[in-house]
Amino acid sequence: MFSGLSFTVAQGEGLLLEGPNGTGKTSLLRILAGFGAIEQGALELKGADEELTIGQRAHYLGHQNALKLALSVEENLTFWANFMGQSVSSSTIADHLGAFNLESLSSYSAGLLSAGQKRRLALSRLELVSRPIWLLDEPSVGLDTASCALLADAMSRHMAAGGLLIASTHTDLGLTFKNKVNLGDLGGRAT
Amino acid sequence: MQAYANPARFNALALSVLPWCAGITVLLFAVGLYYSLVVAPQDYQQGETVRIMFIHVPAAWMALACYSVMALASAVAIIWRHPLADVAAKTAAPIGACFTFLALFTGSLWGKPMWGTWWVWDARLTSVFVLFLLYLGYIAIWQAIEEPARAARLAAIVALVGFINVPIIKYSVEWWNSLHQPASVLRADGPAIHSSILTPLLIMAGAYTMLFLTLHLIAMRTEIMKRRIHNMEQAEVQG
Amino acid sequence: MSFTAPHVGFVLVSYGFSTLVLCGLTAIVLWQARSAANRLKDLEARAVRRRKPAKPVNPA
Amino acid sequence: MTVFWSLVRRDLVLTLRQGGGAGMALGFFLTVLVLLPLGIGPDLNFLQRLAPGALWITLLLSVLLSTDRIFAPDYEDGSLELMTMGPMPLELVALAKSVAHWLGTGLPLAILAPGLGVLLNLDTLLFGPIMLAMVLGSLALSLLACLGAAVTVGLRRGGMIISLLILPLYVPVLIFGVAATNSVTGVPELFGPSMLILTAISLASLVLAPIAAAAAVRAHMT
Repeated sequence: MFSGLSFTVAQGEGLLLEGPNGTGKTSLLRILAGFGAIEQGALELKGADEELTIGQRAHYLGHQNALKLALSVEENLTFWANFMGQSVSSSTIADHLGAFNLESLSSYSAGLLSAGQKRRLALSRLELVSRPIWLLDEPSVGLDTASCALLADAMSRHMAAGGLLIASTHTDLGLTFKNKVNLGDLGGRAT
Repeated sequence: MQAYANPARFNALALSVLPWCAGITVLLFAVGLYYSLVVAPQDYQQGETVRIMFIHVPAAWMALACYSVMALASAVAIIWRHPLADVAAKTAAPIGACFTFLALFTGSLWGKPMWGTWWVWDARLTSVFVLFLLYLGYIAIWQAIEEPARAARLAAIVALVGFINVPIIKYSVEWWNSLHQPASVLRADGPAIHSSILTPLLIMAGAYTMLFLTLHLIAMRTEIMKRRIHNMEQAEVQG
Repeated sequence: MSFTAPHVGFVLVSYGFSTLVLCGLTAIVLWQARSAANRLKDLEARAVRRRKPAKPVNPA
Repeated sequence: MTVFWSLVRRDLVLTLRQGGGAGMALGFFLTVLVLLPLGIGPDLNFLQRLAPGALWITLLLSVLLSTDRIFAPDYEDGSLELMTMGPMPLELVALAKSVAHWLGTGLPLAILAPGLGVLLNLDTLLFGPIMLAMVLGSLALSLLACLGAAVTVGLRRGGMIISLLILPLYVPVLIFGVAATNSVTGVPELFGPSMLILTAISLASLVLAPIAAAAAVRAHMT
């Protein structure tokens, strides 16, 4: 996949993964989230309590939205909040839906939503449960310009609060990233 | 839009008829129960248990009637694509399933003192049990498919295929030497029961029919409302 | 109807259970009708509000 | 513990909303009960001797029916991945899914079993033992079903492979289940040796099945 890759991301900073398709951007994010194994090298998270893995300190957003179509918008968010160990009131959920202007759809079943709305619902989950690391794999796919702006706001709020952000994208996310890594010129073979 | 024209007219019609239906249903039940439990004499053999007949037979009739309504509505839905037809078929199923279950349950309770066992795998009982499974299958088809139009067509086919079971039930008693009582009311040579038993039976049958009619009308109005809700929600979300 | 005859229990149970099931069925049908009607009213109110939203109090 | 029960509650709500998992299992159970006497013949005494075994086999098949829906939906929409990132270990996730599957299909059937046994002219003395045995046994069935579902998640034709994998594991549950039901020598002593062994099987699978299921899911993830 790729080799000789090393990077550090300090608090409040973002790392942008670039490179053509198939050079391992998604795999890197999945490895960070704990879904893959690395042959050599190590991933460390300094300054956090030791037993929690990186995955348990992170949010991962892949191409799938992890939404149950039979459940309503609010039930989906309530479940994920409870599952991540945080009980939430319906008003906090309404606020987070408001951040991606979905608040009027809270009682509708997720199956009725369009692709863009489902994506925004998945994104609203990131801020609902506070976790320091965000691993976003092409988060802006399927979003219109207004929603991309909302996404950019959410990401900047996250970094301003001292969170880490590692994202891969092909379109401009409306954010200036301090450090970038291009997996293409790291000898990333399209496997 | 033709599809929306007559549901609205149907709604208005149903609303005006409903109070009457409900009133007649309650009246028939009151009179029927009085006749069944008080007026009707004991049977010289079965004693009091003969009274179970007054709720077993109407339930069995309604089980068959509901399925026939479903099959007829399904045929209309497929042939003339009338939007109300599949609403009628879909809403008749749960009510029919209830009547079938009651027919089986009261039949079993009647059979225990008479035949000495709760259940026997006899032609009539088995085919009514299969009818109950057909109802469950029909209801499951509606739940399994989201998109109403496609679900309607598939459910209609299931109802029509299942209809073959109804004549089997009707004539099962004659075809196989069945423990079950052969038809004694709807017969070519006229009813073969004494009027003191026949009157409560017919009144209760009327009460069950009116109850079905009332519940069916209410359920159809609900189904029409649910479809409008589904469309409005979709419009709201895309809006 | 004498309540001391043999097997009268079967009669009572079958009448009682039938009443229970039929009343239950009626209750469910009525309840579904009411909740659908409420949901429809709520949606229609929301649709009306969407078509002509209420005037803001101070059109600053 | 609220994390655990939030998953159980969600799975139960999903099975009830999407075409009634329990309803499907009950429909299947009734259908098999109709086929048996039609095939074997309506002789009541013969059916009575057959009833416990037939009821247990039908329970096994009914529980097996909805097995592939335990992990597959979550795998397909990406929820399973996020669940591995939750505070709760994967073993407890597997346990929660097994409990939800048990409450959704196994338990209702176990409680209805005596009533349904009437169709096979089940001896009324057996009503108590068969209900207790089936309640205990169906827990083991759901746990093993969850293991089978975890192993075959994401595989094409997973549903077919599951039955080959789990049915052999169901054999002890079947043997001791029927033995516990039939342990009636005159007075139905509820806690005979077979019933205790059946309970032991359930408790053992309560511990081992989730661990194996979690390992299987992890194997699928990497």
